Amino acid sequence: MSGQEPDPVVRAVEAALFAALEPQSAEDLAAQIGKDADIAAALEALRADYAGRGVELVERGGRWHFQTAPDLAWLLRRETEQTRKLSRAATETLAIIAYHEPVSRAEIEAIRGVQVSKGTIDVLMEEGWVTPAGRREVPGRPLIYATTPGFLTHFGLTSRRDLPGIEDLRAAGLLDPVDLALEGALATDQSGAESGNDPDSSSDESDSLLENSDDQA
Amino acid sequence: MSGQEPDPVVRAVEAALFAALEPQSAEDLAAQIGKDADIAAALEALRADYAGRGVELVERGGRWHFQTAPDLAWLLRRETEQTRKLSRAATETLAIIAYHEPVSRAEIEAIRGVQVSKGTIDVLMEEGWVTPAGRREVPGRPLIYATTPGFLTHFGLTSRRDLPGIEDLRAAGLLDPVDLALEGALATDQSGAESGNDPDSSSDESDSLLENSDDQA
Amino acid sequence: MIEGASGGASELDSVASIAPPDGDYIFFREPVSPATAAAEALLIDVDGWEGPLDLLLDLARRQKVDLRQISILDLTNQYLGFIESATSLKLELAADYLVMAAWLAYLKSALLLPGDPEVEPSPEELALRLQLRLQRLAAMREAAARLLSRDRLGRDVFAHGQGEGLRLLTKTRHDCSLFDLLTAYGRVKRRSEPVVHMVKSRRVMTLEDALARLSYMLGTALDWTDLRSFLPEGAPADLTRSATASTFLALLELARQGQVELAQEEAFAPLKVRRAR
Repeated sequence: MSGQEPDPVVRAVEAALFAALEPQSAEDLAAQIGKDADIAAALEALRADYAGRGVELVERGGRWHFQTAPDLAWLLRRETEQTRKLSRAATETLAIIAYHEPVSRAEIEAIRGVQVSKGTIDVLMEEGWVTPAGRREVPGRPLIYATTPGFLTHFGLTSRRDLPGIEDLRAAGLLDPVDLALEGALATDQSGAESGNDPDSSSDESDSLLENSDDQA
Repeated sequence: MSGQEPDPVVRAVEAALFAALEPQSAEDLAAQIGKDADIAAALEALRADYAGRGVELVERGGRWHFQTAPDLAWLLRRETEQTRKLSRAATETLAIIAYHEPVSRAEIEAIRGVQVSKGTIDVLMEEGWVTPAGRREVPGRPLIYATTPGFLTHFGLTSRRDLPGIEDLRAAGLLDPVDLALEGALATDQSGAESGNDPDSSSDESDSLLENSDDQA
Repeated sequence: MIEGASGGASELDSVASIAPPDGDYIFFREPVSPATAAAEALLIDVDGWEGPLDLLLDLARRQKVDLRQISILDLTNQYLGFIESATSLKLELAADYLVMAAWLAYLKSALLLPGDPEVEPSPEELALRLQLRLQRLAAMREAAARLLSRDRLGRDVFAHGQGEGLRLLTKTRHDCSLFDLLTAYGRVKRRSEPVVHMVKSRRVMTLEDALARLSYMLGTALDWTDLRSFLPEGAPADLTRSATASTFLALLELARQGQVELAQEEAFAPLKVRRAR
């Protein structure tokens, strides 16, 4: 640490975050330390202080906590406290909720092509990663789900914008519903659609579908 | 923290101690990090690093752990104050105690005409306005309550004799039944009839309240 | 169909022996050992797929091209081949696999036959829809894999093991002014004070007065007369009410004595009276 006397607010924030059992927002810290303290500046100072050390200060969805440096995982991985292995269904469901949120169960099922059992979403809620987020105002008013701050904390995401590849997926239209994508594809391929309907080229690499999709790409 | 690149062993010890569920001895750390690592030197370096910060590295009986700097202990148990209006039930109870003290809860209930919960009196005692003042020597020996000097201070009274008498309250309109107010205004002879009938008018100032209410009861 | 099936199987055989791409390991079936007959391996692993779409995606991956360039016809052939071989082995397939097979068989024939512009939706649109669904499923699979491989709290990075916990205790102070106190006392007193009801004296007409008055007035009323015309004129409302009651009682008394006759045409109609003849 630096030789000079640490700032009182920095010390207080450091102590509060070390002692806290849960990640704390700047508001939480202000309630604890004092409304007038410059919490934001203290957090930035601490983040810089700890950068490169064995312990780091990280922000996850507006909440801050100290955690060990990722490159030391080999040292600390605990055999006894294994994180529960998620089923494939749960993993995919979590990804769909995270990338599409908020989504209803029916929308998850449309993407996965199979039914999503109640238990799958329950597991994700039990882990504290997913929560009901109201109802979709369509017939039947289905429940919709979204991720929680705990999800961001667990997966080390500063915000949902940090989700791996989310920008590329959005740009490629892969987060749009099939109907919407289909509409777009058909609109652009109006002219070429007829010519592609050649039965002989079907076994060929360059069949009609291929051409159509090339046009879209 | 210091600008230079932290030593790998120091980082490892820092992370291990931070993540550990209980204080660790140098031997524990060596088993985790490596026999050849200079754990003792790393611990000393860390202790120096953290000195004066919000978190300290301390040794207790050969075991090491991070803890909040002692001068910041207040942070971990922070009290904040919030002001709330005293409930109607509590206000009435306090008024009855003030005018009739010492009174038992049963007597308060008899005057209020409504039950008085234990919590209501607790609130008044917590605020330091009311205190138990012995027991009434009747069957059941109920606890009796009286006001405190703190009560007088809070309400700006020199003594209980400063409490307005019932005539003052009537003059201030505080005894006028709300639902009869209109009728009173319409009937011109109302006030004359009442004043003639008023048994209180002859009694003396401040203690009259007590006596009158006893008479009426 | 049989040929298509064997063709699909041989392709599967070659692809099944290669290792899955990095990171996708947990999502896709374990690679089948090259020694195992491909068709059999697929059947053994049928539980490894979560429905027809999942199987289709797995087959599509084996084409080793970008999903946007996938040949839906080839994919259809592979899928139908798989179903065919499963049937020949007398294995029971879940209904949704068979439904997908029927749908793909229809799609295949539609794609191969000259297009009928009247048919909506066109086979191309159906094929494109399938392709878009496969792309979306694949994208979410990959996203899930990338998500799970991040540094996860409690697995790769760790929070403070001995956090003491923060406790923010909120103490409530109660506020009450002297005015509040006195108002409250006034409220209690009002509630508990015995209420005295004062009945003011009112002018009344006694039954005796009414009898005397009526006996005198009936001397002039030879024909049917409304009861109300016997009431004192211009009297205040309370006296009128009292007089009405008394006069009515007096009339009943006189009728009992046989001095008067009473008549009323219907309920609440005016009460008529005349001297008895």
